[in-house]
Amino acid sequence: MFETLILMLDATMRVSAPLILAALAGLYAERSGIVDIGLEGKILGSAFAAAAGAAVYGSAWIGLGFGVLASVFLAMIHGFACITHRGDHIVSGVAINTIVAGLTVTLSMNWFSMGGQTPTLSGDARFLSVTLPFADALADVPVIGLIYSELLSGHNILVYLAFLMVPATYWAIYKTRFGLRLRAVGENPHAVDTAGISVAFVRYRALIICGILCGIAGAYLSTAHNAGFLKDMSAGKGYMALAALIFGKWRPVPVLFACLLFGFLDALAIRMQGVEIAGIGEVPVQAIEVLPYVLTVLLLAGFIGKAVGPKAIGRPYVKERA
Amino acid sequence: MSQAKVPAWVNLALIPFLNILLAFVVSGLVILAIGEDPIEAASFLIYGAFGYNEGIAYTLYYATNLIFTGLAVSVAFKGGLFNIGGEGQAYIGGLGVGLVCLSLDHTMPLYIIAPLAILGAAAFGAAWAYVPAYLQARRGSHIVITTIMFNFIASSLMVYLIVNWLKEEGRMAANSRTFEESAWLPHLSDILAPLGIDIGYAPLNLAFVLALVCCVLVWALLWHTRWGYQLRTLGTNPTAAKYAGIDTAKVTIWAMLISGGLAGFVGVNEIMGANHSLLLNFTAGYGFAGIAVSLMGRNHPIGIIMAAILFGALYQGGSELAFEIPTITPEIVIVIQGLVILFSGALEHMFKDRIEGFFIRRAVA
Amino acid sequence: MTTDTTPYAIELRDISKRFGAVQANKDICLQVPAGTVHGIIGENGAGKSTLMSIIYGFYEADTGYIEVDGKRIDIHNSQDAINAGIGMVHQHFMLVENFSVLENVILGAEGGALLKEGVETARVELQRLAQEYSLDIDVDAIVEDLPVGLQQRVEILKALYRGARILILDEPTGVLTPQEADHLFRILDALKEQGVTVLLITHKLREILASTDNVSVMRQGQMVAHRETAKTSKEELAELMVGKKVRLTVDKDEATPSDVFLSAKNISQYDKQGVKRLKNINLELRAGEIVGIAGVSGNGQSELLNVLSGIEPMTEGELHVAGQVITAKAPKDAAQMRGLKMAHVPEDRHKMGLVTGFEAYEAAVLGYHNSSDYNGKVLMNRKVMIDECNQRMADWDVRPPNPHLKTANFSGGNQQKIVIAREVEQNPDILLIGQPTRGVDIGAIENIHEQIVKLRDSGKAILLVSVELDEIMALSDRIIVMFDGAVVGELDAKDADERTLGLMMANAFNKEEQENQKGESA
Amino acid sequence: ADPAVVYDQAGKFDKSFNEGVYNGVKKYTAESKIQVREFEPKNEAQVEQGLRRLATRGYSPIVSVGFNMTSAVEKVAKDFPDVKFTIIDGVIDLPNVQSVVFKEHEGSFVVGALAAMASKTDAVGFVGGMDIPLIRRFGCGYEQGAKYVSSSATVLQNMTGSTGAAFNDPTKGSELAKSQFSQGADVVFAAAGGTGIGVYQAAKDEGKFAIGVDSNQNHIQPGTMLTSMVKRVDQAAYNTYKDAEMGTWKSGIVVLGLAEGGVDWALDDNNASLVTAEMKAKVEDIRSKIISGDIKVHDYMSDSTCTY
Ligand SMILES: Nc1ncnc2c1ncn2[C@@H]1O[C@H](COP(=O)(O)OP(=O)(O)OP(=O)(O)O)[C@@H](O)[C@H]1O
Ligand SMILES: Nc1ncnc2c1ncn2[C@@H]1O[C@H](COP(=O)(O)OP(=O)(O)OP(=O)(O)O)[C@@H](O)[C@H]1O
Ligand SMILES: [Mg+2]
Ligand SMILES: [Mg+2]
Repeated sequence: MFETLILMLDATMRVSAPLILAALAGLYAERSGIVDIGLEGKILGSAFAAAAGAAVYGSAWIGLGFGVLASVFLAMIHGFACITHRGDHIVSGVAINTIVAGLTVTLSMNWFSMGGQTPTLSGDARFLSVTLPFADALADVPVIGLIYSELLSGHNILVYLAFLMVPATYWAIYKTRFGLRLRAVGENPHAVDTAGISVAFVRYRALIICGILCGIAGAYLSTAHNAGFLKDMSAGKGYMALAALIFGKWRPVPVLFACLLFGFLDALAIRMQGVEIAGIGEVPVQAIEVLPYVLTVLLLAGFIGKAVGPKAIGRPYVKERA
Repeated sequence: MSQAKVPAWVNLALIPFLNILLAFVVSGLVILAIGEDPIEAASFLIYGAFGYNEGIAYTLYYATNLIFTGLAVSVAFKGGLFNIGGEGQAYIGGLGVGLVCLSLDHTMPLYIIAPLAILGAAAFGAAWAYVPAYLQARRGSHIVITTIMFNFIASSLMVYLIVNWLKEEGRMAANSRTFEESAWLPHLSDILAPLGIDIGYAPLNLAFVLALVCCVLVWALLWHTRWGYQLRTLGTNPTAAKYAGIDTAKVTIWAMLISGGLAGFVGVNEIMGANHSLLLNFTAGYGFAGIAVSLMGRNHPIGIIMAAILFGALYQGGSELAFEIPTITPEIVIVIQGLVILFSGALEHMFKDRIEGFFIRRAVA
Repeated sequence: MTTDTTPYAIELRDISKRFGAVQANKDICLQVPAGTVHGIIGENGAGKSTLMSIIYGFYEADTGYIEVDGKRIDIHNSQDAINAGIGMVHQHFMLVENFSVLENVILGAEGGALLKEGVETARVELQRLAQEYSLDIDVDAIVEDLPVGLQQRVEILKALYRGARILILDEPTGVLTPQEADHLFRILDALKEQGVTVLLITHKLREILASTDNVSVMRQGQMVAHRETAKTSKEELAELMVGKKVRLTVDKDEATPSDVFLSAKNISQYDKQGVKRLKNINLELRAGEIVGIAGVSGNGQSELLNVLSGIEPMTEGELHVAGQVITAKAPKDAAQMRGLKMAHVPEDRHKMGLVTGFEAYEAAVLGYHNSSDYNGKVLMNRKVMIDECNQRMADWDVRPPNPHLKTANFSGGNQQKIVIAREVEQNPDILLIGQPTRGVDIGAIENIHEQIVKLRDSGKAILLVSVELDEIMALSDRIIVMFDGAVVGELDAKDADERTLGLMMANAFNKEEQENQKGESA
Repeated sequence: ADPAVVYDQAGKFDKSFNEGVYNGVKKYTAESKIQVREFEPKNEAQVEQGLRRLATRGYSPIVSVGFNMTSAVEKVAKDFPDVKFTIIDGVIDLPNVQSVVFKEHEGSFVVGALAAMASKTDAVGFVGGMDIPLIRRFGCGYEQGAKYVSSSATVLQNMTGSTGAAFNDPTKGSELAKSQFSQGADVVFAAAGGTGIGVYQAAKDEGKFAIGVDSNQNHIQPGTMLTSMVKRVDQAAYNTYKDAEMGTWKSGIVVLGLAEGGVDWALDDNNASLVTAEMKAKVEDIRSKIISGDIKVHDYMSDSTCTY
């Protein structure tokens, strides 16, 4: 039983890593006042760029670089629309998601002629799992050994990076000058502007960080968790990340737990397949699949506590009415 | 101030035109980037969409779905609600149609089934919009997120229902049995053939007429009824709506019910008109495309019809194009759609400010 | 005045600024000697805030330039202004509400990439400033928990912390009681002694006369006059502002109140956060009288209007109107209240009274859109609506008289006329009217005041909310003062004077009596 | 008339089922120098439209790949009685349609037996694609084979999903495989189209064995691919074109099993080192017993159960 739990938690880590990265990405954007439902598109775009880069250059790191570049580029489009041209954040996000969904397939068909996939990556073109020191040696120690060698060890570097980003984000948001300005700009951009700080610049920087994190999330999907790009492979992760962000009330640590919860439900869904539960019988897989979505709706309905976002979120910053 | 001095045609024609133009130019660049000739591609596309009767009929068939979802988005939008849930509402609307057809096709004639199926589509689509609407109206949940969630939930629910309950015994593919012909919405080919118009096998059907009727009804509803007045007040100034004694929660909920019902009509076209069986994923992104249609159509039924035909043409011409030039995939249509949303939605101020500024300066000077 | 050899602390040269079609500032020149307090007055919309925001770098001027201490400087953004020693306290505070005072002060002047060091130095510096200018404040308090007076203090501290030598205050006393305002002016005096130059915008001519050295007048985007304060008068300034002689009083006869049209019993209201916004309000409104509600804005006046008009439900209490009893359990919405012949001119016409995207004829039926006058069986009757709108525009002299013009494109005063006409023409028994002349020029003010008095004389009951004490005193027959959501005093208009009202508005009047009341209720 | 092919939505490069057909197409083109018109629909609606377009333009024979196309082919074939259609994995009773089906249970039995022989844990796994009778037929045959070799063997079975997407979801495939490994399985057979890629990857990453499907997939992860259950869809496509060219194309149902060479297991350089001579001999023995009828493999689709 304990072992099963550990293995499920292990799967939870794998599955929630991209969620964590994307949710933190969203945290930077939304704390700065930019609604970002384009997380999905950025993940997908990066997944494609990373896989393509890795396939062509045979290096996962180069792939990651391409992924991040693609994602930052998309974030800049979002910024151009929402910051520079005061566009509607949601419309811009929907546009980016739509464009990327079509463009990734179009380009990969054209570049690789593999039905919208990229070639299967292997060797250096993929991020492989890292065995932590002494993992094998400790494997037989009861409890701790299992936790260390099975749960903590044996993930790829991007998973560790994802988890590391949580304290890093906490620090950046609450302990640095940039963080103070970021939070302020999401609450009251006028205050920031009159304090002599460029609202647009803060927001653009927030979006760049958002792009970088989404880029890593996408690269993780195609070059670490999987071995290549597939059409629509982000499969709603961007939206789930957004839900986790709201769930975690725009704060890094609660966001982490929300992502872990969603990841766990995912792992659970796989485990629960075909399992009979006493008294209920076989639970349809779909019922478990929809759990995160239903949970999110319940949360939004205020049953789990009101989630109040940054005050200025979603509103274009307008100084002069033309 | 600004609108007063800017001629109407600038906002209604010039700016939308420039936005689309830009979307097409960028799409052309994408086609160029994958090594094909954008001009040649455009000519295949236009020929495929408008070059022959069957092509036109296919275009209108796709446009039918887009009119429904475009109207759905715009009714909600007029009330200040961004309904991204058209996809799920259409999907569940199709369930309503499917259930009516499956349960009545053996016993009832078309003229009974058709109205019931239309009602079923509206009722199911509306029901699916109801929960997000209720949560928005009464508990302040953000409708964008809830409708997205409901799209996912709809998709899982439909898989569960079709696979476990509605799938025909022994059939591999996940769809219901084919309906009896009494539950087939007549194709326009049957109606047009006696007039000497041959539209081939295009599944253009009476749902197209329903779509046009919906346009008229929505137009009257929004601009000529009390309810429309209330909806528009709510959409432009919610505080004023409360001041005016408008029950904003009720208007919000009704707006979403109507929106969901309209989206549900996609099911009439697809399930009863084209496929004659209930199947997975028949919505194929029409719900999302409706956003582009409604943005481009400026949330007005006339605009929506034109935008829907444009997008229908992209679907039809795009599939023709993909057939003729296999390196260009039908996904290019999705790219164009996204670009239209970007340029005429998110970047609407890019041209607008400059052009209006130009006209204002001219007027002031 | 300073001689030509000493440069001015700040000098503006031909500043112009246009927002779309609105010329907010036109060829403005201004010279402010160092170490003086310089007043700027002008009607609403005259362009005062715009001008100050240009000095502070919030807007960039279309043409013209600025000199500080005799040197021409380019101000493209607020940082440039701050570097030039300019600080500004905005008309609408620029504070991050859920930040602490300290965080607000250091924002933009953090003193390093990490917050830690900056916070410590700021703490020390703030202590010094607080002592020097008696600006005491708990630096760890969250701003939204502070009363407006203290929030303003945070704004001043922000400017001083950045070493401002030129301090701009845009209508700083609008939210203060007369007593709080006095404190502010003492602070300004202290600053002036330290050599700080102050630019003060206010609508209150009394304040100008009391505390400035020079005063400049703006009208319709232009600087129309400069005066030495010692050599001018209230009357002259008022005339300069409006461009014509102004009657500062309203003619009206003694009121003859009769039947009670509206009575509120113990009304309380909690907002969404659970904060009690209205506290046990009792009031009566009789036919043929105007009851004025005085108070610093934000003390429950808006909530009271909203509750009485049915926009927001009350949480406790009873309301008797037209023989009906309205309670929290049996609420009536705004439409139902209209049905009881109650009309409401809201405080904020843009936010509430109008739908700026609608054409005028549509906006002219807002709230009455369900009336059978405007509706057929299914569809609305546009022709009726347009004809009626045409008629009213003629009667009320709305310019331009075009029912198809978008509401947004009328000027403030004309928008206000559309709203007031709509409500008054319904011939209500009760009229709730909030800030009737906010943003309206003097000519229109006279007209609106006349209409209100006329309505009273025809036996209607009127509840007037205004932050302009002058307006309250001029129009009301009876004055009720609100503080912190409660009614803290009531007096006959004849007995009212500015000092008494001011003390009441700060809840400083009859403290002892208050204590007694608290003792009883406990 | 020119020949054509319509792949299913997984696309012709799924490294599995569609790619098998594509190999047959390539072989035919290479031999006959006749180009085959290819079409890859993107959604349900385009299948029928694409078939019609091909038929209207006179292409024949038209090979349609996958059970998903059954209803579309049926409709179009009715409207174009002169065009020859071949459907793979589906059955349509029309005079101008040839239906090619395979005895997947036989091939699966063989690889199931091999899996049980290779397993050290006496537990093997099966990852199916979409949960349909056809895929259950694979699973059932596999289970019988494993149990034939070791009656105590545990056979874990999972399906990826209930929609067409289940054939193209490597992420889930990989998670399912990992889940089975953690439950003790050390050989996993994926009958899941593109989803299999994730399964093979997971096996590679964890040092376990995987078994491919449809095409010979041994080359995908050499060293950990125990074998592949090949289903000669390439042959089916090739034969259709060849027969049509020769005029010997016939409508009706063609059933291909072990005996006909329609299904088999794959042994090549990539997995030679994994299969000992002993294992090979035993597998060959089982294979011939099935062909001779000594071993009767239960077909799930005959009664929708896996009782044998
Ligand atoms: N950001 C803006 N965009 C467009 N127009 C503006 C903007 N700010 C001010 N205006 C317009 O410029 C004019 C001057 O406004 P401003 O706020 O400077 O007036 P003010 O003298 O400060 O008035 P008040 O006494 O009401 O504060 C007004 O007509 C106003 O509508
Ligand atoms: N929010 C707004 N949106 C668009 N235009 C506006 C807005 N506010 C003001 N305007 C425009 O700015 C112009 C000046 O408005 P403002 O309210 O300052 O007028 P005003 O000069 O004070 O006139 P009045 O004497 O009638 O009050 C108006 O003509 C109006 O069209
Ligand atoms: Mg001002
Ligand atoms: Mg004005």
